[in-house]
Amino acid sequence: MKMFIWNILLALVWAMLTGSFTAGSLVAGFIFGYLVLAFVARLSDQTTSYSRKIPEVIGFTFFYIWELIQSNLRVAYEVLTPSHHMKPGVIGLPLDATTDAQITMLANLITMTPGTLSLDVSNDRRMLFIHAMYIEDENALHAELKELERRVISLLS
Amino acid sequence: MNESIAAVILLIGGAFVVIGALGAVRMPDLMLRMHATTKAGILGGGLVAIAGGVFFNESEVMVRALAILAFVVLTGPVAAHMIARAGYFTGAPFWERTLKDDLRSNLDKAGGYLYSAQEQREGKGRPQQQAPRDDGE
Amino acid sequence: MEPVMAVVVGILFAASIYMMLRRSIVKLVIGLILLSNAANLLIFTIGGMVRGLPPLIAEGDKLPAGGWADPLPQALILTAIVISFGVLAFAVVLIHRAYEVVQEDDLNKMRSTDT
Amino acid sequence: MSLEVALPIIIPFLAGSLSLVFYRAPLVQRWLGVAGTGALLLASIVLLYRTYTDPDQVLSIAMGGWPAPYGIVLVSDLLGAIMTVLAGIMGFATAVYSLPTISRDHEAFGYYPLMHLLLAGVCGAFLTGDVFNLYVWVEVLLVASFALLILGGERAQMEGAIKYVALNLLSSILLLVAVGLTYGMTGTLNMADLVGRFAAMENQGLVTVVAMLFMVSFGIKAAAFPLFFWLPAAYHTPPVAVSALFAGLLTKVGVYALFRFFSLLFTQDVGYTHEILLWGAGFTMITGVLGAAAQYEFRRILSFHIVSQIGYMIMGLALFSPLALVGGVFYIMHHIIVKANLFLVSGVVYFLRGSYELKHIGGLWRTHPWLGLLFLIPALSLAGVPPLSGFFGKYIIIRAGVEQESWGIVAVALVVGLLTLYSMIKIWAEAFWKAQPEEHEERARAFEAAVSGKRLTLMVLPIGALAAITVFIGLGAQPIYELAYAAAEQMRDPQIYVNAVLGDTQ
Amino acid sequence: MTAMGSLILRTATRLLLPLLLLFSLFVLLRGHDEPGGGFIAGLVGATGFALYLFAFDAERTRSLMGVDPRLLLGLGLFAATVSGLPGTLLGHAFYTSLWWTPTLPLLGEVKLSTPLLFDIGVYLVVLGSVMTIVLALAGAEEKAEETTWNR
Amino acid sequence: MLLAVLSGFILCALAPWLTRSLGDRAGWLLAILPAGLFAYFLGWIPEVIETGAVTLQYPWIPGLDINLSFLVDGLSLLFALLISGIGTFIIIYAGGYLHGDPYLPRFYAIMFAFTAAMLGVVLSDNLLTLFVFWELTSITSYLLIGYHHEDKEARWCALQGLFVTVAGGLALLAGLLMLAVAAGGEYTLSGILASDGLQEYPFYTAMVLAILAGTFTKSAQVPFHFWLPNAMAAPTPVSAFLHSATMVKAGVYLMARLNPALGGTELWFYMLGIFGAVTMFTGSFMALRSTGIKAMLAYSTIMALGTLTMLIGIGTEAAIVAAMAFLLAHALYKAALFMLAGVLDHETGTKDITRMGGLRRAMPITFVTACVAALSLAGLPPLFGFIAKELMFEATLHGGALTTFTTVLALLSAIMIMAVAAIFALRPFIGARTETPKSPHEGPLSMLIGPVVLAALSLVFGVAAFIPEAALLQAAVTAVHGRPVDFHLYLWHGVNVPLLLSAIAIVIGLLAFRFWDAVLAGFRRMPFIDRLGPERGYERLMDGLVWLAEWQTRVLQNGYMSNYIITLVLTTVALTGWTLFVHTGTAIPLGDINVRIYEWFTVGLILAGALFATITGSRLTAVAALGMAGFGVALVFVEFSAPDLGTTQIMVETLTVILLVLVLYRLPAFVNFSSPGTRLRDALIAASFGGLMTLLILVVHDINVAEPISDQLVQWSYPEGHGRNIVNVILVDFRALDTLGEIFVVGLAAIGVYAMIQLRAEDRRQ
Amino acid sequence: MIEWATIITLMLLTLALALTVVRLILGPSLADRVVALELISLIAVSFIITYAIQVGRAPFMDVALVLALTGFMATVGFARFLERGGHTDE
Ligand code: NA
Ligand code: NA
Repeated sequence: MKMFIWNILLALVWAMLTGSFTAGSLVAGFIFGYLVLAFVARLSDQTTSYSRKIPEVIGFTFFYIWELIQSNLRVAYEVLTPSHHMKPGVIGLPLDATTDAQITMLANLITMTPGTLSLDVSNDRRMLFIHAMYIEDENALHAELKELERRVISLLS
Repeated sequence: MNESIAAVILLIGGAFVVIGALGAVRMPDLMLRMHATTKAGILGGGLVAIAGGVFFNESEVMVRALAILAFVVLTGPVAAHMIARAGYFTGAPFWERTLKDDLRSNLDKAGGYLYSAQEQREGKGRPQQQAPRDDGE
Repeated sequence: MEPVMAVVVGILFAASIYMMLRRSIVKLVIGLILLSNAANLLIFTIGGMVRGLPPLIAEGDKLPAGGWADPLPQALILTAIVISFGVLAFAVVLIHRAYEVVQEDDLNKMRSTDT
Repeated sequence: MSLEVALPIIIPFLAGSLSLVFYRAPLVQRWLGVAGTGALLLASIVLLYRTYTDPDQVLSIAMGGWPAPYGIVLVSDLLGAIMTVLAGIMGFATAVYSLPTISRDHEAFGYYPLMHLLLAGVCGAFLTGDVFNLYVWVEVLLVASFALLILGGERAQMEGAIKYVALNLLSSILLLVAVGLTYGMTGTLNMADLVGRFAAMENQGLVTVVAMLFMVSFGIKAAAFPLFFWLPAAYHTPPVAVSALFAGLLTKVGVYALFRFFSLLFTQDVGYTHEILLWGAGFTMITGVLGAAAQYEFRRILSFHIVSQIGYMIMGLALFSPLALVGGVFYIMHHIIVKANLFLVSGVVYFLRGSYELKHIGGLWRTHPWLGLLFLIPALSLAGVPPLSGFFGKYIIIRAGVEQESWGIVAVALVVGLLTLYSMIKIWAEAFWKAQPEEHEERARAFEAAVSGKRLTLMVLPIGALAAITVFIGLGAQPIYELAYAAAEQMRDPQIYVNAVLGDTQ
Repeated sequence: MTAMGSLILRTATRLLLPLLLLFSLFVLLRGHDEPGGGFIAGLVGATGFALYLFAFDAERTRSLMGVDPRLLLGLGLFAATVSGLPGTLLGHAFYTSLWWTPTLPLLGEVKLSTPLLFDIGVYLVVLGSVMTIVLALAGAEEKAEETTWNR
Repeated sequence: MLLAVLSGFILCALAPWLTRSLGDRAGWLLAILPAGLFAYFLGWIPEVIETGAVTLQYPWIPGLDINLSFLVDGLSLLFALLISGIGTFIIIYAGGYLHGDPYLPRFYAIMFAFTAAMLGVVLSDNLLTLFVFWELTSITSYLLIGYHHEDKEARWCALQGLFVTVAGGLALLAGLLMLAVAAGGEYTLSGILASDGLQEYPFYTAMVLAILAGTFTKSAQVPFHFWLPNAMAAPTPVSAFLHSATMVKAGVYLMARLNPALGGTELWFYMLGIFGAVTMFTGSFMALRSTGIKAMLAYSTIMALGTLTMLIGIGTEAAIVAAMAFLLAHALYKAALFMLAGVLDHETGTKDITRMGGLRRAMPITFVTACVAALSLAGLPPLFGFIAKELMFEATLHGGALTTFTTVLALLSAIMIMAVAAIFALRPFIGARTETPKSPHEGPLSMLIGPVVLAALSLVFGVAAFIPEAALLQAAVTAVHGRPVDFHLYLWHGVNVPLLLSAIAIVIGLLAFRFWDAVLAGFRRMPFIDRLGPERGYERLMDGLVWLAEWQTRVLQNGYMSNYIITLVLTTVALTGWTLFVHTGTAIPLGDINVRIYEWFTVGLILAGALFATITGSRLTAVAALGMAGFGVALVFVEFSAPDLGTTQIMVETLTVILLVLVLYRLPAFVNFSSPGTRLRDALIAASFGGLMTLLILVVHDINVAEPISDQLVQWSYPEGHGRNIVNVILVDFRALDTLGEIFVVGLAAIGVYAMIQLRAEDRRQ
Repeated sequence: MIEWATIITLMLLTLALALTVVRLILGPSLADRVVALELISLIAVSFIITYAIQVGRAPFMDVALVLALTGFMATVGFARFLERGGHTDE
C-alpha cells in the first residue's frame, strides 16, 4: 500500500515534469514510477517504512518556508550591520525523536531556523549537536528547539 | 501583471543572494559563514526560481520552477549539514568569541564515535553495541 | 564578444600548458582538464557567439523563431566534452594509480621507461 | 545502399560490445576475439575488392541517409581500403596470438573488448570522410590503447602510460582545435566538400596555417620528429600482443591521416608544406634509427625503429611525386606487417627465454632454428634486404628521390637503411647466435619448460602467416605495386574522391 | 568522521534517489525535443547512485543496482550499435532512422524510433561507465581503509 | 635459365632435409645440382660464341622495371661456369670438412642460397634484379662467415663483412638508380650498354663514385679491404668459395660489366687504376706478413682483386685480355689452395703455417697439388697463372699515365707473391717434422678431389691455352671491352720485358722465401702497421655510432616529461606561428568588442578559476578553482545560446570534481619542484602557445562563411529528423556516428579505469 | 520593468559571484572553499533563471534544474572526502 502511494506520487511528479496532466502522461508516469520503485524497492523495507509520511512532509514544507524567511532576515541583519553581535557556540540537544525521518526533518528545520545549524547526530541517535549564533539564553533556545521537535514528531508519527 | 510580480520577486531573490555572498565574505568562521550562505542562498535561489515560473506563466515552466525550489530547499540543509560536520571534524577553527562547544567532549575521534551526553552519563566508555543504523534494519 | 573570448581562451591554453610543465602529476592532470576546456571554448568562439537564440524549435514551428545560433559547433563541443570527460577520468585514475605504485608525485622521477 | 563500407567499423563494435556483455565468460570472449577479427578481415578484404573493382574506385556511403556534405560519410578509396585490410590482418593475427599469450587476469579485465574497440577506432579513422568524425575515431582508438597499455598495473606501464596519455591528449586537442578552425573557416566538415571550400578561400595562407596544426597533431600520432617521445617511452611496456598491435597500427593512423590531408586537402602550397614534411621525414629516420642503436632491449629497439620507419613513409608523401606516393603506400603496407611480426617474435623469444634484454638471452639459433628463420624474414625485410617486402618500399621511395634529385634525403634514407640492418643484426647476433649467458640460464630454462607445444604453435601460426605475407609482398610485388599505384593515382587527383563523395549523393 | 557516516544524508538520499532516477528517465525521453538526451540523463542517473554511494557504501550501492555496471555498459554499447542496423534491413544506409508512432491505449501517441534506441544505449553506457568508475574507486578506497583498520 | 638461377633457392629449402636423411653422403648427392648447372652453362657456350650475347626475360614486377631478365654473354658465362664448377667441388668438400657437424644441414641450405644469389648477380640483365642478388650474397655470406657463431670473434667478423658490403651495396643502389635515370629510364644492362650519353649525365661523377663504392667494398679494394681477411672466420669451404669464384668477384664482375658504358673517362681510369694497384700491392705485402695459412691466402686474394680492378681501369685491349685470363687463373688456383689449406688445418689442427713442417710424407697428394696450385699463384710456367701474369705485365707497361706507377707496384707484388707461393707450397711439407695438435694423415677423397682437379686444370689450361681462349675468354673479353678483340694466348711468347720482370720477381721472391723468418722478424719490429689500417677507422666509426646514438637518446628521449611537452608546444608554435606570420603579417582583425557587464563577470570567473588553479599551493583548492572555472564556462554556454552545452558542462564538471576528490584522497600535497627561472621560462612558453591560439581565433573569426552545412541541418531538424532540439537531432541522427564513437570512448575509459583499480600488480605479487 | 529587474538582478548576482570568489580564494580551509563553491553553483542557478527571463527562453530553466542537482553532489563529494580524512594540505 505504501508503495502504491509512492507510485502515485511519482506519477504526479512525472506529470508535473512533462507539464501535461493528461491521462496518458499520468499512466506513463505511473509506469515509470513503478519501474523506479520496483528497482529501488529491492532494498524495500527502508523505502516503505516512512513512505506514508511523505504527504505530511510536503504539507510541512510551507511551515519550512516560513521559517526560512524569518531566519534570513535575522542573518541579513547580522551580515549587513558593520559589527558582529553574535555569541556563537555548539550545544547538544537531547532527542525525543526516534525515527530517521523525524531526526532528519528536525535537523534540516533547525538548519533553516534563525541562527542555528545542525552539525551531527550522536551514534546512539539520542542527541543532536547544533551550532547556534546566539547562545546567551541557552534555555530559551533549548525550549524553542524542543517545541520544534514536538511539532515534527507529531507530524511524522 | 505577471511581469511586475516576477520582477519584484526576482529583485528580492537577487538581494538575498548578495546578502548570502556578503555573509560568506564577512563572517568570521566557517560555521557562521554557513549560517549566512545556507539561509540566504536557499531563499534567494528559491525566489529567483519562483520569479522564473511566474514570468513565463506556463504550467510546464512553473513546475520546473517549483522543482528547482523544492530541490534547493531539500538539498540545501543536507549539504550544509555535510560541510559543517566535515568542517568540524577536520578542525576548521572557531571564531575566538565562540562561547562553548558541547560536541568536543562527546567525540571519540580515534574510535570514530560520537557519544550522546546521556550515553556519557551512563558511563559507557565504549558503545556496547552499534546502534541500529536506521529504522529499516 | 569574440575578441574577448579569444583572449580568455588564450589565457586558458597558457594556464594549462604552464600547469603541464610543472612536474607534478596532479598539476599535469589539472593542466589537461584546463586544456580541454580551452579547446571547447575555442570552437565555441569560432562558431560565432550569439545571445539568446538557442537552436530549439518551439512546438508548432519548423524553424527556431528569430534565428538561431549555429547548432553544429554545439554538437561538436558536446561530443568533445564527453570524450574529454572519458579521457580525463582515465587520466585522473592513472595518476592515482601511478602515485600508488611509484609513490612519487614528481614526473622527473618517472623516467625508468625512457632511460 | 550497401553496408560494406560500414562493416569494418560495425563488426568490431558488435564484437567488442558483446565481449563486454559476456564479461564473465572468458571462453566466449576468446571465441569472439578470433571470430570477430576474422570477420573483420573478411569484410575488409571484400571492401578492398569492391573498391578496386568499382568504376570510380571510391565507395562512399552517407550515414543515416543524410547526404554529403551534411551528414557523415564513410568513404572507402583505395588508400582507406588498403589500410582497413591491413587493420584486419593485424587484428586477426593478434587475436590468434593473444590466445596463448594473454593472461587470465588480462582477459578478465577487458583485454578482448579493448582489442576490438581499438580496431574499430582504427578502421573508423581509415574510412571516415569527415574531419570531426576522424577526431572521434582517433579518440576511440587512443582510449582503447590507453586501457590496453596499463593492463597489468606494473610500474613501467604506469610511467610509460602517463607520458603516452599526456602527449597524445595534447595531440588530440591540437586536432580538435584544427577541426574547429576548419569549420570556422569553411562551414563544413566533409573532406570532399572541404577541397572545394578551401580552394575558394580568399586567404590561401590561412589554409596553410591550419594545415600546420593538422601536421603537428598527426605528426605526434605518427611519432615523427620531434614529436615522437611518447612512443619509445611506452611501447615496450604492455603485453607483447598489445605492443604488436600498437606497433602495426597506431602510428599508421597518424601516417594515414598525413597522407589523407596532405594529398587531398592541403596541396595548395606543396613547396612549403611538403618541404617541411621532408625535413621532418629525414630527421625522423635518423633520430629513430640512432635511438634504436643505443638500445639493448628487444622491444625498445623495435620501438625506436617504428619511429625511423615512419620517416620513410613521410618521405614518400613529402616528395609527392606519383612514384613517391606509391612508395609511401607500399611502405606502409610492408611496415605494418613486418613490424608487428617482429614484436610477435619478440614475444616468443620472451616466452622461451624469460627476458627481452638482449644481454640476458641467447642460443636460439642453436635450439630453435625455425624461429631464427621467422625472425630473419621480417627483420631483414625491415632493413630493406631484397627481395623481401621492405626492399621494394625503400627502393621505390629512393628511386623517386633520385628521379627528383633530392640527394640529401636519398642519402639519409640509404644510411638509415644500413643502420636498421645494424640493429636487426644486433638482435640476431645477441639473441640467436650468441650462446645463452650462463647467469640467466636458469630463468631461461624455466620459461622454456613452461611453454607447451600447443601454446607455442598458436604463437607461431600468426608469425608464420605474417612472414608468408612479407615474402609474398616481396616476391609477388607486382600486384601490390599495382594496388599502391592506383591508390597513389587517386591521391594525386583529389577530384576523383570529391566527385565520388559529392557527386553520388547530391 | 564517525564511522557510520551521516544519518541525515542517508535519510535524504532515500528520498532523493527515486526522484533522481525518475528525473533521469524524463530527461532521456524528451531530449530529442528539448535540452537533455541520453548523455545528460545518464549522468543524472549516475548522480543518483553516486549520492547513494556517498551516503552508504560501495557494497550496498552495488547491491542496489543489482547488475554489474559493466554489463550495463556492454548492453548500452550493443544497443547503440545495433540501433543502426534496422535501417539497413530495409535497404537504407547504416544509421538511417526509423520512426514508429503507434497509438497505445491510455498512453496516447508514443514516439518510438531508432534514435530513441540509440539514446537509450547512450544512457546505459553513461550510467554504466560512470558507475563502473565510481564504484571501483570507492570500493578500492573502502578496501584500503579496511586494511588500515585491521592493522 | 630462370630455373637454373633459382634452383639453388629451391634446393636451399630441401637441403637440410636431404642432409639429415642422407647423412655422410649428402655432399656427393647435393653436388649434382651445381654439377648439373655447370653442364647446363657449358651447353650455352656455342650459342654465345655465335651470337655474342643472349637476353632472356621473365616478368616479375614490370611496373617497377624489375624483371627477371638475364644477359648471357662471355663474361656472365665465364662467371657462371666458375661459380657452378667450383661450387660442385666445394659442396663435396664441405661434406668431408664439416663431417658430423650439427649445423651441416643449415650450412648447405645457406650455401645453396648463396650460390644461387651469386649466379643471379652475374647473369642478371636487370639492374635491380642484379642488386637483389647482390644484397642476397651479402646476407648469405654473413650467415656463412658467422658459422661458428657462438664465438664472439666470428660474430664480429661476420658483422664487419656485412656492414661494409651492405654499406657499399646501398651506395650501389643509388648509383644504379642514377645510371638508369642517366640512361633515360633504362633498367637493363643490355639497354644501358647500348645507350649513349651516360657520360653527359650531370651527376656522372657522383654516379660513378656511388657504383664504385659498391664494387670496391664488395671486392675488398683498399681502403675497404679489411673485412676480407676477417671473413676467414668462416669454415674453409666457405672461404674457398668466397675468395675464388664468388662474393668478392662480384665487384670485379660489375666493374667489368659496366666498363663499356662507364669506362674511358679519366675518373674511371684513375679511380680503378690507382685503387686497384694500391690494393694489389697492399694485398701481397700483407700476405707476406701473415703466418696464418688462411690469412696468407686471403691477402693474396686482395692482391688478385686489386690486379683485376687495375686492369679494368687501364682498359686497353691488352689489359682486358689480361684481366679475363687472370680472373680464370686466380679462380682455379685460389679455390685449390684454400681447399688444401683446409685439408692441412683439418688434419693438423692448426692454422699457423710456422707450426707445420715435414708433412710431405704423411700427405703426399696434398703436397703435390699444393705445389702445382702455388706455381700458378706464383705465375710460373707452364701453368695458366704464368700466362695471366705475363699479360698483366704487358698491360701495365702500356698503362698510359699510370704506366710507371702500376708497373712498379705490379713487380713488387709479383716478388712478394712469389715468396708467399713458395712458403705455402714448401713450408708445411719440407724440412723436419714438427709437432702438430693432431697427428696428420692424408685427407679424405671428398676433400682432395676438388683441389686435384682444379690444380690439374691450371696445368692443362697453361699448356693448352687455346682451350679456355676459344671457349670463353674471347667472348668474355668482347663483353668487357664492348667490341671484339683479336688475341691469342701462348705459354711462350719470346723474351720480352714482361718475361724479364717475371724473372726478377722469381729470383727476389725466392730470396724472400729463403729469408722469410728474418723478413717476419722485421715486420714484427714495425707493429705500427697494425694500427695504421683502415680497420681502426671502421672501429672508430662503429664506436662513434654507438656514442652518437647514446648521446642522442640522452638528449632527446631523456624521460623528462616537461622537455617533451616543451618540444611539442614549441614545434606547434614555431610551425603554425611562423606560417601565420608569413601569411597574415601583423594585421590582426579585432572585430567588435561588444560585451555586457555580466558577461565580463562570467569571463572573470573563468579566468579567476583558471589562474587560481595554477597558482594555488593546495591541490584541493585547485580542484575547487577548476570547478569554478568550469561553472564559468557553463555560464558562457548558457549566455550564448547553448543550453545543452551548459547542462552537459555542469554535469561533467561536477563529476570531474567528484572524481578528482575521490582520487586525490591519497595523493600528496603540491610540492613546488621548480626554480623561479624555470617557472619564468615555462610561463613564456605557455604564453606563446596561448597567444598563438588567441591569434588563430581572431584571424579565423574574421572570415565570413557563406553557407555553413548547419543551415541545412536546421532546416531538416524537425521535418526530417523529427526533433525540436536541433543539437540533439544532430547528436543522435545527423551525426550519430560521432556519438557512437563518443560513448565508446566513455565505455573504454571506464573499462580502463576498472582494470587499473582492480588489477593490481602489487596484489598479484603477494 | 522586467527588463530592468533582470539587468539589476544580473548585476547583483555578478556582485555576489565576485564576493564568493573572494571567499573561495581566501579559504582558509577546504570546507570554506566548498561552501563558496556551493554558493557559486547556487548563484549560477539564479543567474541562469534570470537570464532565461531576460531572453524569454524557458528551456534554460532546465539547465538551472540540473545545476541545482549537481551543485549538491559536488558538495557532498567534498564532504565525503573531508570526512574520510584525506589530506587537506591547507
Ligand atoms: Na541533447
Ligand atoms: Na556529435
